[in-house]
Amino acid sequence: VARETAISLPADSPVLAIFRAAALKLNDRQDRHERLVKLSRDITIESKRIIFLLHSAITKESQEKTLKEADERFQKLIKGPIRSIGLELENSPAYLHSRAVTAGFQEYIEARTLYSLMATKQIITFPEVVKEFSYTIQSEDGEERTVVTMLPEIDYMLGLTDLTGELMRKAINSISSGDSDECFQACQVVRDMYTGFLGITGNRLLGKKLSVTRANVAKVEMAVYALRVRGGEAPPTLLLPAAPSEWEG
Amino acid sequence: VARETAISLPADSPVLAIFRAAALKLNDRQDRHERLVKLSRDITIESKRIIFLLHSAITKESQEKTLKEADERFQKLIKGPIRSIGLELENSPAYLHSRAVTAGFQEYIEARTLYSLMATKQIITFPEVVKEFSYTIQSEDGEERTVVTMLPEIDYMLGLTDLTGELMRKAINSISSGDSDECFQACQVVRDMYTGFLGITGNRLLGKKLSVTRANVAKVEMAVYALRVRGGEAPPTLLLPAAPSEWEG
Amino acid sequence: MCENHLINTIFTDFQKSLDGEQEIREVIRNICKEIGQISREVTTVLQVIHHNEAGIGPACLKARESFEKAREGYGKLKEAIPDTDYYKYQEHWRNITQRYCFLIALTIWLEKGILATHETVAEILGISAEEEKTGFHLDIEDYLCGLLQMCSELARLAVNSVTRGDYDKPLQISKFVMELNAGFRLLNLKNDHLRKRFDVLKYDVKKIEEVVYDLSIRGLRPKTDEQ
Amino acid sequence: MCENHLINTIFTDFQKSLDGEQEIREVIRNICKEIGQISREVTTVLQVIHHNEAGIGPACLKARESFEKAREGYGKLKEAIPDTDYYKYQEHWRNITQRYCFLIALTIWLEKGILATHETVAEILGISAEEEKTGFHLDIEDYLCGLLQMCSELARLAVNSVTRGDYDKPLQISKFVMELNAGFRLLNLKNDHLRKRFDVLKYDVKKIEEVVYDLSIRGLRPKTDEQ
Amino acid sequence: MCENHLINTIFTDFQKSLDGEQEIREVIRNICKEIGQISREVTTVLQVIHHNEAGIGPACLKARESFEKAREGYGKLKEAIPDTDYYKYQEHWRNITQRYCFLIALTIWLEKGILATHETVAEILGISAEEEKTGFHLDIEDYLCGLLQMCSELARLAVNSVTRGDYDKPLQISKFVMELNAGFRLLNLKNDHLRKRFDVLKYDVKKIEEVVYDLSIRGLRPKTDEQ
Amino acid sequence: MCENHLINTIFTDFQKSLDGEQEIREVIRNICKEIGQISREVTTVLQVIHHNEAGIGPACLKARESFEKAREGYGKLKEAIPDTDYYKYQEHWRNITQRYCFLIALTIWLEKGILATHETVAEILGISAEEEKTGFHLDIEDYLCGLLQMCSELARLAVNSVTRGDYDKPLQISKFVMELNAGFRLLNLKNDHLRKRFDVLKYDVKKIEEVVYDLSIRGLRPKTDEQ
Amino acid sequence: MCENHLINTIFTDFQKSLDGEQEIREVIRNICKEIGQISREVTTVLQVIHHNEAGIGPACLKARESFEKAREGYGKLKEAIPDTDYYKYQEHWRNITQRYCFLIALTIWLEKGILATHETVAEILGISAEEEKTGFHLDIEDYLCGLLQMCSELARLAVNSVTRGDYDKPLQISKFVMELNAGFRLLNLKNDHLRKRFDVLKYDVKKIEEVVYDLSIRGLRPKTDEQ
Amino acid sequence: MCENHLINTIFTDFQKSLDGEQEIREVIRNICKEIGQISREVTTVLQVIHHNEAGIGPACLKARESFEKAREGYGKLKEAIPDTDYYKYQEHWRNITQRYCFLIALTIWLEKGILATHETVAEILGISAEEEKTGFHLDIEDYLCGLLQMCSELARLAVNSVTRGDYDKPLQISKFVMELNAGFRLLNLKNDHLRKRFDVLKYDVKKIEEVVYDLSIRGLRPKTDEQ
Ligand SMILES: [Mn+2]
Ligand SMILES: [Mn+2]
Repeated sequence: VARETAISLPADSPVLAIFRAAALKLNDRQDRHERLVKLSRDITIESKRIIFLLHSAITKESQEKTLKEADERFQKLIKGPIRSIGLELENSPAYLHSRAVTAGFQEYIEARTLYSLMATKQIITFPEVVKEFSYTIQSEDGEERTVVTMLPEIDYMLGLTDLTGELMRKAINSISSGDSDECFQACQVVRDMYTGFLGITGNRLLGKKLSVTRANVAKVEMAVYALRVRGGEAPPTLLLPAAPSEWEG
Repeated sequence: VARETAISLPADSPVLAIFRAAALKLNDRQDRHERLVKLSRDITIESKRIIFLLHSAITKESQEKTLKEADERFQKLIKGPIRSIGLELENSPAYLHSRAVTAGFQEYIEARTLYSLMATKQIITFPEVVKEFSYTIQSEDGEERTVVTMLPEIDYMLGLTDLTGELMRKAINSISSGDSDECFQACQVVRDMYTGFLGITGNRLLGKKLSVTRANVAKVEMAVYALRVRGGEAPPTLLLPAAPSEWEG
Repeated sequence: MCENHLINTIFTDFQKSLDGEQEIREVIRNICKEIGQISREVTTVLQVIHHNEAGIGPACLKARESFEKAREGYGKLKEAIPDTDYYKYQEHWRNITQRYCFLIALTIWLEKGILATHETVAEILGISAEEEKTGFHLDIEDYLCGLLQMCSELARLAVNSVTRGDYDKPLQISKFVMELNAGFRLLNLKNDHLRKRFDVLKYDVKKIEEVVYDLSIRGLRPKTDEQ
Repeated sequence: MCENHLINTIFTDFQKSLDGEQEIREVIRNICKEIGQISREVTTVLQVIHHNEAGIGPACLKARESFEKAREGYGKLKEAIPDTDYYKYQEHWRNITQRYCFLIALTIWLEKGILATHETVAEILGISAEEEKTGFHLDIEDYLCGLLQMCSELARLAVNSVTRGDYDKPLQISKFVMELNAGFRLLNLKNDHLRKRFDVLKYDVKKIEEVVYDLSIRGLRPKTDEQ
Repeated sequence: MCENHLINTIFTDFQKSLDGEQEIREVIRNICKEIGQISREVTTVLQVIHHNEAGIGPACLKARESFEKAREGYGKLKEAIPDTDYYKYQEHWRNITQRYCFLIALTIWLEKGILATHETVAEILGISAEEEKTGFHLDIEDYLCGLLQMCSELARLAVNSVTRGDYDKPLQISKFVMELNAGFRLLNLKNDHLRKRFDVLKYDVKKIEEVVYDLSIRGLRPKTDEQ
Repeated sequence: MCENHLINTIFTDFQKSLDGEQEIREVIRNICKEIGQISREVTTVLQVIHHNEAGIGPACLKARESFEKAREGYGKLKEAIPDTDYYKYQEHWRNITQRYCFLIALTIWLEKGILATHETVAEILGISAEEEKTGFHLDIEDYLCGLLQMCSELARLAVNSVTRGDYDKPLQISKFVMELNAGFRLLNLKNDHLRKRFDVLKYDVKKIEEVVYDLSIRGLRPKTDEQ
Repeated sequence: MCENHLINTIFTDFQKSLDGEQEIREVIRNICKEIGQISREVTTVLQVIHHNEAGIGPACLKARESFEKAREGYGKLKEAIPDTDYYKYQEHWRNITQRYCFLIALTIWLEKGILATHETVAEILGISAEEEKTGFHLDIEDYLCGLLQMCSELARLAVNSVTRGDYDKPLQISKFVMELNAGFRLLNLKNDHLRKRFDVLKYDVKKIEEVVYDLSIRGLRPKTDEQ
Repeated sequence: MCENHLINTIFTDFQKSLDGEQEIREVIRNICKEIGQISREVTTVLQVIHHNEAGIGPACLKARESFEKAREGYGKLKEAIPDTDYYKYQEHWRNITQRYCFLIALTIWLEKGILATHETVAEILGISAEEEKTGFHLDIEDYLCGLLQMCSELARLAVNSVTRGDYDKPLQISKFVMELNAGFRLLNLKNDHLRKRFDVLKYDVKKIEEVVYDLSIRGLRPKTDEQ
């Protein structure tokens, strides 16, 4: 019967029409998903590089230069791939494809918040980031419309958990470059964020990352501890040449 | 000391020069890797679609049309992303990036061998596929050179293991469309491939897939068994209208 | 509790939105429990088709009544979920919705012998068939999954019809499922749930073909107008 | 054994190439065993630097002799591996090569107080420093990993030098490692082995700084020309 | 050894309770070994039903004897476990108890063609069917799991009966399992294990329906009064 | 819907018991959500001890208030659960209870520098410390797990106290944790979870010893009466 | 290099024993590679039984020749391994030996339709069936695992025999596997691997029963003397 | 129950050997429980070395007494296990034996400041140090693992000695562990577990070097004859 049915199926069969329509929709989805994955990868790799850039500065002067460069590169991301994501999803439900873009968003947030801490000593908030993701688009017919790239709040928070790792690195780096103030500050921010995460309930993903955050807190606390133990031994007034024998006991 | 050292580092420090050179190399690698991953994804998705296309034909006529379309789409892949991979790796060791492209190659082989079995009743061999991956490139200065996209043999074999799954699907489909010959043929090919895989030693990846292949053999054998058991009950001469009572016992 | 005010704000704001989400999920869960219960009842009601020809008509009627009730549930669901968040919460109702697609498509086939379109099913559930940027709708993948479930049930029905002495239905089923099979072959499926479900279709088709074959060799196959 | 000739050929051909690969791996494994043993000897020889200042010179000489022998091993490796397949088999010698980079860079620093370049290390091992389409070479990542291992060893040396009463070396080490640290910060690293190794560098730097600090507050820090 | 008296007490007390628990577990394990062995014997005895019609009666008798022995084991178990701790140790006997429910229900069906109730099974094992009063009881989930195992065995029996030329039993089995199936469909299952087991029932039902189909289409189906 | 009356009864009865269990679980889940939330607040409140000496007293007061609220929650829990079913539902509150043991023991140590006994903790939570009488109790394993969590927190506190310039607290912590460590060494642990947690204690002890060492070697260690 | 003589001796002695063990393992690995290769050839040769009746006899002959070669390999293995160290190295040949048990048992069944005993298989491999006397022996667990693998292959053969139009063989297989099944049911298995393998047997049995059923219901079952 | 006599024999024989093995394991488990308990006691006794110099001597005496008792346990173990089966059951006592090697080596170092040889440790446990003759022996790997555990404990002791004001012991420990370290560096380790343990040694060495450094830079290092 099968073959007969197949042969007898008219090209304009309503059943086939239904499936042809479905095929179009499914293909659209897949194609869109692929394009979004690629955009997300672009964002990820560039964000990672910005993070390295932000760690590379040792002196105050080089830091200013670095911050300027980082800012320019963020702007390129915002006007480039992040904008493309917004356009791609202008007529499609954003959450349908959130898995395609989450990695890129998270890494972006990690870089962006690290930058904001270095530039302004404050963590840029979720609404502030969202504001940066809003675009005015000029249509071909000259009309303007607003397109927003939707950033899920959970991606922002997941990016923040990774930030604690970068802050830990920054803190330890700053010890060895002798900048103990920066180290203490970073330590307190990491602690505060850990306290914040401790209070959060109802999200599995964040729960998983809590132990990593705890490890980062421990590392940064050990770093400031070392700073303090050294300092404890040597009150400033004693920072004079002295024979080791005087330090006994 | 650290800060002093940093400040005192001259811009033309030989140490920094070494690292600047290293940074360039590492970035090149990463960028290339990203481009290759994207090409690989393109190949994967299109190959999957070609496989679906190859399953879609029910009648002999539609099959011919389908094969023609599949062939055209393979040519597009060969002239498009696969060629781009070759160019991308023209001056770089291919195996360095083999992990970036293996998924695409495997899926391509799965599609390509399925096609060759349908079109020529033969599996296209590794050397034949390799031959298709050779390009003559015209430089800007008019000179011609040959570029080859290197396909690891293991990717070819891994593609083949997945082929058994598609053949199993094909076999079961062909039963229900009443084409028992095709089903028997597919069964024997799957069996022969299973026998082939059984004899292979010394590769972990293939070993892992052996149990999947075994499952595919079992499914296809159950299908031809069903065909036979039905046939056994009804010798052709008895294919006449008859009351059910005559079939008792 | 933490002295850095800004960080404090970030976390309390996030907790608020988590709490909001949690609440929505609670609401969804309750509605889903309700419409899930209804779907289970319909499933049980429709079991009769395997043993009792005469029961089919009444069963369809009962099913239709239940769909009305489900429609109300979907109405509540539609209200409970922010317009942009359909896919954020989809997992909650995905299985249930697939089952409704199955049940509705089966009922309609039993009633009229035709395929319920995506639009028809959506309409019965009182929701949109279109996927737009925002809004509650009937996802096309769920619709297709429902059709595949229906095919399995029809394969079983073909077997049981013969047991009941009804040699007619298997042929109708065969024709219908083969059309669907041809349709599904037009799709490009990823390696996901739908794909796995689709792989089962082959076996359903095979089973139905075997039943038709069994009828043919015994001359029990009714003459139809087409042949 | 299988009657389909073509399929038979496909598999026997593949088995042949697998066997060939297996043979190459066996050869590689044997060479690696040998150069691995040598590298372990050098490591042991160089341990003396932590306890005995006078032993450093002779240890470097001994190390140099061993590098000669290793160079022969790398020569055999280069021959054994088809030109295109460097990265196919890289895992076999990766760790060992990183260790050689570490040992060579350490020896050269001990001898002359300078950084051994990628080219220098490659030359001592008798292989190319350039990654081209084909050919055996010293991978840049392995070179960098070796440098990071050296930094850890130098941090340990800074500690042990003080124990030995040598207050000079920690400052040299500090200056050298800080330069390397500044260099590494120029790199964009993926989340891989090199990145993890790099994260350790911070702690090495910190340790060295602590030693220098300890010397400073006790006035044990020798005056250098620069200051 | 620890000088703080308070801490000492806390920990030695805890060690005592640990030791006590360990002992109970040892006792349970020994009893379970024993009744597990008996259950295995019954399973083997009942295998005969698939190949030998005449052996069914004697097999049931033997099974009944073994149930007596199992009852003694359950008596010991009941004694060994404090009333409040049923759920603490449940995992030890859960699988075995499910198997007994299966074996008892199968035996009773073979003997009389009826369903063994929860109470009946509990009584045969000499334990309570109610949770409330005493701690030790026959968990209803275990009882239902046993019924599902029985359905699988009956599906197999339907197949083997036909092989033996007994075309009657498949119809009895069909009727019985369909009723159970309808019962299970009334449940709104959350429970993981029971749910999975229930999903298997669908396959058993399908298998049985196909056996009945095979008999029907070949006119081998015995006339029953109902039809 | 199922025509067999007996089967109908069995399954509707079971559904009732399922529903009952489901209800209890729902109640438990809600209470646990509530006391879990409180425990999280206490955890957050107590974070202040790591960077602000002056905040410790007030934090303990706040914690005490929260324990009062938790006690109410445990009261409800105790009521909700039948005496025989403690171990059936234990998983729901296990983690939370361990955390309370940790928080209470930490608070009491901060307040008075002594170990909170099993009875004290149980009393604060308003439940029995004995298993025997009533079903609901404070499992001793949970209590011990809480103590181990406290040791980790104290190790962290030892580090941070030094950072704050408090060289006294590390010595108190050292003495206290060493005593607990000696206690734990008396145990012959089988239990997986507790065992793993105990292995962590070794690291905590080592960390604390190193802090005390750092103070000793730098002459920062306050003179105590004992020495 | 290490100046302490005693320590030097300890470690160089140990290195010698490590090297010795390494050598033995190398020898074992080489022998296993060889007999593994032979076993794979036999496996491939015996695949013919599934699609070519006429090929069975010659395949058995070829297999027998290969067993001779394997016997030599096992002879070398026996020599290479000290009597006390069988279990130290067992993992190396365990899988291969199980496969030989499978292949030998299958060959003997194909040749004569009987079960190859533990002794027979051991004899063909030229090793002892007893553990006691000499260290090297055919572990009974490996033998049983081989039998279970054979049952799976026979289930497959039952299916393929029918495809080839041979309705006789499934009945032989059925009788043989049912007997083995009864044997396995006598065991009280603790062992994980054997247990899991045994669970597969249930599926094999079911499959074979269904093949016999398919033949029976269609009147394709040959008349045997017994029936 | 199984009618085929041959098969019956095979399986009942196997069940016997299974039971025999089970019994041996039970015996081993009981002995291991006992000697495990003793080893735990010794561990606790020796903890005193970290806090109380004067307690070291008495602790060693107590430890010696316990080793006598352990020796009896090992005597029973030796008897329980057939000569050929040492490696079959090794996993049962492996961890415990490593711990004894640790404890014995630590005790001897505390008593006399020398390394306990493989033979000495074996003798104290009353077993052979040689594998060849009798099956049961002290595996050299276990001995080495024990030494590595001792090194970790000594690193901890170095830290705690300083805290106690004993600036002598760290230097002794340093000398001893450095020698052992040099010994371990002679090894070409393949073995996974030993390798991992050896990697820990590097950290222990570093820790000890840092303690000596801390003493040196503060002029707290006692003058020794060698320097
Ligand atoms: Mn990061
Ligand atoms: Mn595929």
